[in-house]
Amino acid sequence: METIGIWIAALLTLGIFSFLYKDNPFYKFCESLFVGVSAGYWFVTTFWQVFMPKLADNLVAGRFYYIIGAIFGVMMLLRLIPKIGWISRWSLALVVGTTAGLYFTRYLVSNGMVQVQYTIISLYVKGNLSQTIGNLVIVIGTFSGLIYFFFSKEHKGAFGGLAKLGIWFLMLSFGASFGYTVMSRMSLLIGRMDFLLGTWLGLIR
Amino acid sequence: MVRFSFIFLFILLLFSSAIGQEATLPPAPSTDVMAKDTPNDAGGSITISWKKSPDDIGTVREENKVKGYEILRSTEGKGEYEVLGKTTAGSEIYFDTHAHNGVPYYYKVRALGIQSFSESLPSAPAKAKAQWIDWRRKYTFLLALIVALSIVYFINQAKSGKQLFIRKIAGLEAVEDAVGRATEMGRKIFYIPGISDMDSMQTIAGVTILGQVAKKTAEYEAKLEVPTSRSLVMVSCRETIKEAYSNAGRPDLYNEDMVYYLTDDQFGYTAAVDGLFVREKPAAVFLQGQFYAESLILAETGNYVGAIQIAGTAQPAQLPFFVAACDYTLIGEELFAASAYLSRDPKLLGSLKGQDVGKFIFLFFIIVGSLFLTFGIYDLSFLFR
Amino acid sequence: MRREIPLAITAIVGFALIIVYFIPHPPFNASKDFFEDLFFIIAAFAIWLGCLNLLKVNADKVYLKKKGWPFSIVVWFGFFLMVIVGFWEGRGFMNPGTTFYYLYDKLYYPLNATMFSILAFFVASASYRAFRARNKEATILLIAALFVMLGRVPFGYYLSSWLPEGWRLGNITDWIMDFPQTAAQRAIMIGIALGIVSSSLRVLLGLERTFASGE
Amino acid sequence: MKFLEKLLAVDRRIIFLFIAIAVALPLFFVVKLHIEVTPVVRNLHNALEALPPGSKVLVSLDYDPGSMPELQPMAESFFRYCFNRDLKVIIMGLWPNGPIQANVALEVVLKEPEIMKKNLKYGIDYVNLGYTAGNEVVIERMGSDIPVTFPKDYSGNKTEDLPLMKGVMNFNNIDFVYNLSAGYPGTVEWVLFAVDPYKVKLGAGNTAVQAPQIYPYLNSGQLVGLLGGMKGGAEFEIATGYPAKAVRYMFSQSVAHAVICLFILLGNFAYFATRKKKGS
Repeated sequence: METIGIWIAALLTLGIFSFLYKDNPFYKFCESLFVGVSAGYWFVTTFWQVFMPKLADNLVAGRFYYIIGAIFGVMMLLRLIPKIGWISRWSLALVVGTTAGLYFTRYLVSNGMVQVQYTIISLYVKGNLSQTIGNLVIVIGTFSGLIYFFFSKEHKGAFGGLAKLGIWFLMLSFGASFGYTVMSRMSLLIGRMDFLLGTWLGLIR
Repeated sequence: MVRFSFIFLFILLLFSSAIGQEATLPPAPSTDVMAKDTPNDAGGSITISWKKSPDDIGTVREENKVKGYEILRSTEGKGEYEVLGKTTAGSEIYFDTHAHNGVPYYYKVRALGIQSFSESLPSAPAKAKAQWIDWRRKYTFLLALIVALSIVYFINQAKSGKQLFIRKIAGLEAVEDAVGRATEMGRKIFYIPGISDMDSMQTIAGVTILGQVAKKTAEYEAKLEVPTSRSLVMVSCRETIKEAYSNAGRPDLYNEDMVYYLTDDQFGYTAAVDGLFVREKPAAVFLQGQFYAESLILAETGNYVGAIQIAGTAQPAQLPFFVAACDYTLIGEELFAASAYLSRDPKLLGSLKGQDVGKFIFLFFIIVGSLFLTFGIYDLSFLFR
Repeated sequence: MRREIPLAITAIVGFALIIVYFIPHPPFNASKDFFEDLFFIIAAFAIWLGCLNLLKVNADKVYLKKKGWPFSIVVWFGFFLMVIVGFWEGRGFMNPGTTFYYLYDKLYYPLNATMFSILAFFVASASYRAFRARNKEATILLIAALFVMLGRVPFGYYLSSWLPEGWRLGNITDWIMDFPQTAAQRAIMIGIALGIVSSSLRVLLGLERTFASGE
Repeated sequence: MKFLEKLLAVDRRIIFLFIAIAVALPLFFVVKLHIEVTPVVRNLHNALEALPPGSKVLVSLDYDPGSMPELQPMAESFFRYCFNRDLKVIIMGLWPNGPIQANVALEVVLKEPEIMKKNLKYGIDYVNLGYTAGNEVVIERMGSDIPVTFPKDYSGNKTEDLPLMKGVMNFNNIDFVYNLSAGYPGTVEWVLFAVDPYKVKLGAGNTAVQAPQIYPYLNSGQLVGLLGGMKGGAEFEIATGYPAKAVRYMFSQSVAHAVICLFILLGNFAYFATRKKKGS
């Protein structure tokens, strides 16, 4: 059973890779299978790990107000019927409202205020040159980067110079992201190669 | 009498030697156990604090060291105590999260040794209660209020027809060149609004920018094509282009087939667009909206066929690939600013201005706060805690 | 009505959650827990909606004999294979050793992982054919990228081990990541935070209503 | 310069072939490489070392098989470390696949002879609470009540009946949170919804794509340490003294990076050389 499974997995892997040569029916087959299998997987997982414990168990335990959740949920599904699909917007509204309400304060605090709090730092650290330079870079980088995203003033003169500095900082960070993304993609490929050459063909230990 | 004192001494000696060899003496108890309502919460919680056992401070012999603390609770000062929970050595605080509001509770802290333990004196009683205002968050409230009010204020200003200034955005200047070049070469222009649906702010911004690009293609009589990966995006793009063409006085040039739906699937869509690029060799490619991993594949192919590429997204992870492979890139918020700049939509303009107020506050405190701290004047960072 | 009720729901839920952040007292804190529970359940239904929609689209394809319709049958097959086995297995459906786990390990995992690993190939071809130091900005980007790519692997250590400790590729990469990179990311984060604050506000005030209209 | 122009126009499938070889070939060799532990990984390791045995560690696995090569070695090395140090492990996932990935990792780690000796028991030494839909709202909810957020564990046992979960009400009863993340929801959400409001101690392992965006949280101290990508995983394996999968893959990773760098340099050289010629 295990051997058959490994062969299936290997063939599917090669099927996806075949796209690199050319789009072909074998790839299309693997892709469609992927779409179906992952949808099925999500369907089953949400059933056993959300519906049963969160909805069914609560109703069985006599907390009947949870029926409201079911009602809103079913309203969501009504989108499939075009005529009364509009009613799904009620449940969508609840989802949108929850995220908007939570995001409003959380992003302001964690991505805004807390980051500013830690950017208010001393520009001179006694006896520690590298930390001094580091702190200076942090403050100037954050400041000039924000200047670049300030839209109420034309980028001219000293302000324009700061914005220019800001864009250089941004580019440096994009370069870093670039390097890290390459790293990620290569790791994934290593994983697949290890499977094909090791687990499947047994060429490497 | 003398004999008795000898026996007494003997017993004492026995004891002390036992202590020296076995070290089973319990650790010294912790002191000053205090309990009070946990502030700024919805009730149901009491904060218990204490001073560490002397055997939990500094270098104590491993055998005598405190291994942790157990917190005990009772509803009567002298009654039965139940164990609430355990915390690690070195801690001086514990939150009882199982308290009922309004019930007085007494607490004891038990310092745990290897085999034995010692208990502190009970605390004074404390009751949990709910507070109306979380005072720790007063500055957050203030800032949220300022930003929110300025957004609302500027939206109203824009609505009442006041001209709000927005700086020039570099990539947008290139739109005209790109469209002109496409007309000269007689090749197509492809506009890709990303793979997300209309619920994404980035897609909406992308579609807004499409309206302006379409105005230019109408003026120059260039050929525009928009493959989409969502049916809803297709509908919106059609409406946007139709409107742009009739505004430019060329409704005759508009044709529904300029916008078409390919597939919802990420890589399926990418493969299809890839094929279009290679076959049609467009003169210009616009990539504006929310992009994921496909950004790289699209930008690479567009570059390979020699198109001028103008990209824009607020996905930080995809920006590097756009910057490296495209001629112009709208970075992050520039995408939203561009759509506000082009559409002059009051709610977009107003929000952008309101956000600038927030940015101004942050910029001000970063510089002033850091300078104050450098010269040892005052630490302003508490304002953002 | 069709428009007002959803907008009202959004506003009530959203503002309640903002208020409870500042006012922890009942009844606000209870409203938070309740809305969050509702959110879980609706979120699960939303996932089901996506699945059912997928089935519908593919059924249409088969029914209308659209181009590539046999592949839609494959989608259906994959879906029901997982669903039938998953329901059959019961609550412990994902424990190692079950049939569902076998399908996960032999179908879902290789497909998913390979799908993303093909990007490695495209990174390679893009780095050769598309990533150009066409201007100052792109040049800075590419130089930083080269440093990080080499500095983050042991290879960078061997390339620069002749340099004094603290000035090697790895150290330079650490410095780039810790300071200029962090500073720029912070600027981006603060910008995004304000963007989210303003779009949330627009949604709650009913100014942004794309979600409540259309279709 | 004709040659360079031709070189630039090479079919991309040839480049594909190059990268396949660059990744595959090094896998055949076992090379002992020098792997330096960077400060961000060292910090995470130190924070974990400071936890006394018996501490409760919450591990949230927020990824799916797509990121397995990067994050799975991190999951394995983390579990191995916790069990060796007698830390109690509570597993959960914000992604439906997370808890399964945990089981996959546990299957590997629990079979190792040193761990076998400890005779670990489910429910006492580790639990798997499974997945709950709701993304960051799940974290938010855990701040007030973990048993309500996860009423049943992965196999359907009541959470409250598990000995390890006795007295675990919310984040106050958790000593450390470790998050393995491949995107949304993930480390950013843990910082926003657990660290800031509930002062949780958080360490994370991320895919390399994510890592740069996480650095500001390190500098601000919202995050104690970070493993970035497979290299971060390898460093953690070195730091804990158990070199495993990630270390083994490092040679391949090195060669792949070198090839990409060469491609960028070569591509730019050819591009500018041909352009200069056209210009003159």
